[in-house]
Amino acid sequence: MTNSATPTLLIPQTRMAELDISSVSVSYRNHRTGKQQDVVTDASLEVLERESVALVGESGSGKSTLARVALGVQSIKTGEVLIRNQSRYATKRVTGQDSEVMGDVQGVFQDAVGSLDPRQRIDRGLGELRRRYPKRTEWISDAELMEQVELPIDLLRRYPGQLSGGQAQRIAVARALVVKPRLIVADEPTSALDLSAQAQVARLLMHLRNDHDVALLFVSHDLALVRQLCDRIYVMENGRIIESGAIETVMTCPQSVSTRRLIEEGGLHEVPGTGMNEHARGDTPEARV
Amino acid sequence: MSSNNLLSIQGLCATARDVNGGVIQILRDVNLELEEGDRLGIIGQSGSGKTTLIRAIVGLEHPTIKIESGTIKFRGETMYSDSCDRRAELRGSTLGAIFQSAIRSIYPFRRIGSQLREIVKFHHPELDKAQSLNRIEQLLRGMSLKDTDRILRSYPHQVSGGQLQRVAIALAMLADPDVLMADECTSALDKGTEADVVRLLDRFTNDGRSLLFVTHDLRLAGRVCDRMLVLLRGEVQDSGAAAEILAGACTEYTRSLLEAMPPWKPADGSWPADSVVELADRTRS
Amino acid sequence: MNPLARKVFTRVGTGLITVIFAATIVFFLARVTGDPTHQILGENASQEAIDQLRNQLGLDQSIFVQYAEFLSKLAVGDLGTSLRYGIPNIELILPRLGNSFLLTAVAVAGGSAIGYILALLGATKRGSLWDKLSTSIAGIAQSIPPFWLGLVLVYFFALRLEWLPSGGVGDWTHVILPAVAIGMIPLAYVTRVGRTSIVSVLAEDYVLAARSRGFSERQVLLKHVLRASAIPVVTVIGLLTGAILSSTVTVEVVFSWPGIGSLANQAIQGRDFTLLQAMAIVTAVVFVLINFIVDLLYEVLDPRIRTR
Amino acid sequence: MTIQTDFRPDDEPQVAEVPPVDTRRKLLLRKGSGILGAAFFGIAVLLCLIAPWLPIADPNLNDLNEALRPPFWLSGGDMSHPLGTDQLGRDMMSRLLFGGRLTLVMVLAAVLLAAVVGLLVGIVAGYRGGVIDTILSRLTDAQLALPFILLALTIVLAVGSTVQTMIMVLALGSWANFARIVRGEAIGLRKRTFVVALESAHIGFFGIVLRHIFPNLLPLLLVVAVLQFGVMTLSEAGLSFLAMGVHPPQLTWGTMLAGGKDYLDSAWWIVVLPGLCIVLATLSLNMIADAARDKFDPTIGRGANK
Repeated sequence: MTNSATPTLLIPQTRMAELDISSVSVSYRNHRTGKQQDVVTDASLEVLERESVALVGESGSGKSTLARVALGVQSIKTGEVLIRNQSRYATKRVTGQDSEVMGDVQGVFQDAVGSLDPRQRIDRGLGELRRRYPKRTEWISDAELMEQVELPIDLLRRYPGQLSGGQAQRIAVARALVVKPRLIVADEPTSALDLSAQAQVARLLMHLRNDHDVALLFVSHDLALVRQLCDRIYVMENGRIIESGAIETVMTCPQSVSTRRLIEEGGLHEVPGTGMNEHARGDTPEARV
Repeated sequence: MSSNNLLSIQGLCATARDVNGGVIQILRDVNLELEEGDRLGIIGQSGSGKTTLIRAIVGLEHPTIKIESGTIKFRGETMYSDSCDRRAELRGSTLGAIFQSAIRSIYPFRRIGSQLREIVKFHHPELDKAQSLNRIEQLLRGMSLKDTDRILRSYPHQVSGGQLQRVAIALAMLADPDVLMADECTSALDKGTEADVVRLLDRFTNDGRSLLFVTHDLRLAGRVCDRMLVLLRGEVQDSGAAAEILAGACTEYTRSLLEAMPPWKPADGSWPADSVVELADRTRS
Repeated sequence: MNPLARKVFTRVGTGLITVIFAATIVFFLARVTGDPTHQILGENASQEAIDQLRNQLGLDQSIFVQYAEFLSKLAVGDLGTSLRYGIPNIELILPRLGNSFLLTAVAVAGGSAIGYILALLGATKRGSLWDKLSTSIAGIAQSIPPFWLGLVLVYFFALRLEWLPSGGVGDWTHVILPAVAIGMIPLAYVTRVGRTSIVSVLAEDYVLAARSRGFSERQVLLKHVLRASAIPVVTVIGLLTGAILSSTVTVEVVFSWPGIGSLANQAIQGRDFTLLQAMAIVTAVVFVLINFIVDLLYEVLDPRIRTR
Repeated sequence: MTIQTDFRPDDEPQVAEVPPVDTRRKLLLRKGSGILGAAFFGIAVLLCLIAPWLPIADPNLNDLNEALRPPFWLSGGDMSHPLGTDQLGRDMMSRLLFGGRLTLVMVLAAVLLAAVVGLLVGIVAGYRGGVIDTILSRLTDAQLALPFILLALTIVLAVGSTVQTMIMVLALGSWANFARIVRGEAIGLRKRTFVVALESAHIGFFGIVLRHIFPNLLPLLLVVAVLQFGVMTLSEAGLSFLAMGVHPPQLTWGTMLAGGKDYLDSAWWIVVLPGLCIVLATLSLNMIADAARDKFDPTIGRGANK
């Protein structure tokens, strides 16, 4: 997939918003000081039909929290989240009421193996989703699903612990796909994988975007991959969205200093000041034993 | 016995068990000679066995690793062979070591100053308190460590990673070892401090002492060392003068390291070429 | 609020909640028994006498009034009057506490010390016969009812061998057997937890580094391992307080040791439940205090908690 | 997090995580001792359960002529009472089997009760969090803070020592242990990615708790239950020793022990034998729990994957 798809610069106004996050703030209580601390401040973000949108930022910038908001597993302090123009919630964690849009948004996570229940066989997990969404999941059989994510069918009978990271992530994508979502929120889906698995998962996401009419909210700090995959980009820093726009525009002439730095450094840096980097954590098998 | 031959390793082989109970070779027939005043770089990527090598020299290899064969001699005396193991005698004032996770190598429950003084007292019992403090402060300042008073009074968790890394270097240097083994000792430091530490190591070796400098960074090794040993999967790929190796007189693997690009490619080749380069860069930085 | 004040405040608060909870359980349990007046006056007492006593004890009021009164008395340290002895419970309990404390302190100190030595043996000689021996001792010690061990010890050392007294107080020989019986619990747990803790400390990088700096194995153990591995051991002793107090009660009965255990036994024999209630509250207070001390010990042992 | 940590330039096999050779042997040893414990406990339970159908004497049959007979291997003992008799001439072996029967049944019921209560409290507190968690945790801590025996004595003195009361009292002394451990584990599970993934897929509260949280808690719960079984056996003995156990003709190992303590000098077996039964039962349970913990503990002896 060496041909980088030319992004659509003009967004047609007729497309509906799959996800519309407006002025959302999220705060955590700091247990040490007992004070409320904003991790996301007044963030607005929109993902249109069949659109791929990137959300990038340093670690700790709040991008994963915003992804959790999109997935409906994070309570918010202020703001509004709309799924296909239906209110998902105002300030509470999602409840069972908005059945129409339920299942429209599915997630894929960084920790691939960890995102699957270790004590549930893969096929049973899919079965659970099918029972939860009987109508939505009719469209594809398990076997076809495995074909879609390019995995052998016999993996269905395995437990998550028996999968490699790349296989587990493709299973996670399959679990998202089976309910025929309109939007997949992928929170750093490739960053914990080794290089060849990264390529496979990236290709799979690309395939979803092109062939399944699924919109994608791609959270990452990997700007190279983002450039391949996405039409538009939002940049976060310290809980705020500091820049957004068409991907090529932002990549070629970033407006803010932080974005420029992200692009220059490849967007990959440890949080400074912790004094730990990969070597201090041990990078040889000897150190890991 | 040659008078200036300090450390000599012959045919060192080590194995470990993998998760399935199989045996993996960690070191394959490694030979190494170190002379007085020598600065030898040991270069290798993750899993090359470089850490195992220097830990094995002082007999502190990880319990899962087993030395199969080989001899280790120090000043001509056999310290390790199939029949004897006296490596424990080398530790401290003969062979000082800074291990990879320098930051975690400092005891968390005592003040830094008291740990440093303990080392001075242990290896130089003749020094009084003022003298030993003086020595410690001199050494720390040589690594551009400011605010030494505060650091000496602090517990390890109260100072930054870069500062701790330098304390760890000081802990090894205070014993005045004949050979200093440093495993990735500059990895938590910024470029400026790295230069200070390199200068300090330089001065250290000027008075006839030797250095075993372990790193994954070929260029850094080029700045510090006279000779180099390049390891790949426990096997010596190249060994010789640093200048020659850096000039390109080496195996293809080392050349690929020199060209700032490890010799691997994604399995299916589908990855966009430019991002592969980018990833490769990052993994090394 | 500054962090220290906050810490003290939370601790005192948690302690108070625990004590009040204990007192509440105990209060309502006592009311389940029904009417204690029959116990005191016997079956043939006249209705008049019963009414008089009920009034005297406040039993004719509603349960909430009684509860409020109970708590307000508790707040000023009034734990009620013994049904059997007619004197304030607190005067019965306090003199006994000292005796129990002595016995328990000897048992915990001795048991922990021996347990820690066993742990060191096991951890430094992993897989050896010593290791198996110390693990087995811990396993067995954990499975023995302390009072039964007390009886067996009496049989051997007092009745058969006649080396040690079978009970009562006197010189230090009287402490040995009951202390051994109680000490088995700290011994068992300190051995187990200590071994795990020492093994994990021995795998730390700072131990490796200390060895590389030339320290001998003995020096490494004394300077680094001992202190670093003590923290989980202190934790487990804190958690065991309840179990140790419980075993003290039964063991004291075996050895007629004049502590709270024997007092509890007397209270049971005399069906003196106000005394038993008061004892439950007092032991809850003791428990809170011990855990307070354990917390302080943490701070001494681990500078990372003390300073930030 | 960045990708460096997991990145491996050359496809080297990963070195084994923990087990050095000696630990490995130790694991095997533990497993062996677990099987031994299970076998012993199984046989003991079986014997106790079939006791009414075994050709043994009535455990409550007095025969003062036969009182204080020693076990068969001592002089004066014979095979008519293989393990001797007590102060009233009752057959010790029969009493041990029948006593064990009630002890085990009572403790099992108490463990089940405590486990159910602890599981409910722990899951609700840990998985729901918030104010409910604060209240339930305080309650759990306070319960753990009370020295069990005085609480138990107060209750038994108040309501009398029937089998039902004993079960309630033992469960009361134990549920908080379950609750504390389950809560900790549930908090850990709630943060795990797979639970977040399930929440985002709108599998409801009960679905997640029943199909995901509970199965993941089960191994731990079993280990705690086995350990608590041992602890309760000891507690029951302690209560009985203080004359707060079940009343005759019902008997447990604890009440046998309590009844014999005055005959220690003349007939040690009345005290020692039931105590030995308690020790062996508890020991075998602890052996089972240790072996199970090694098997389920993710930090040691992990499977071949990952």
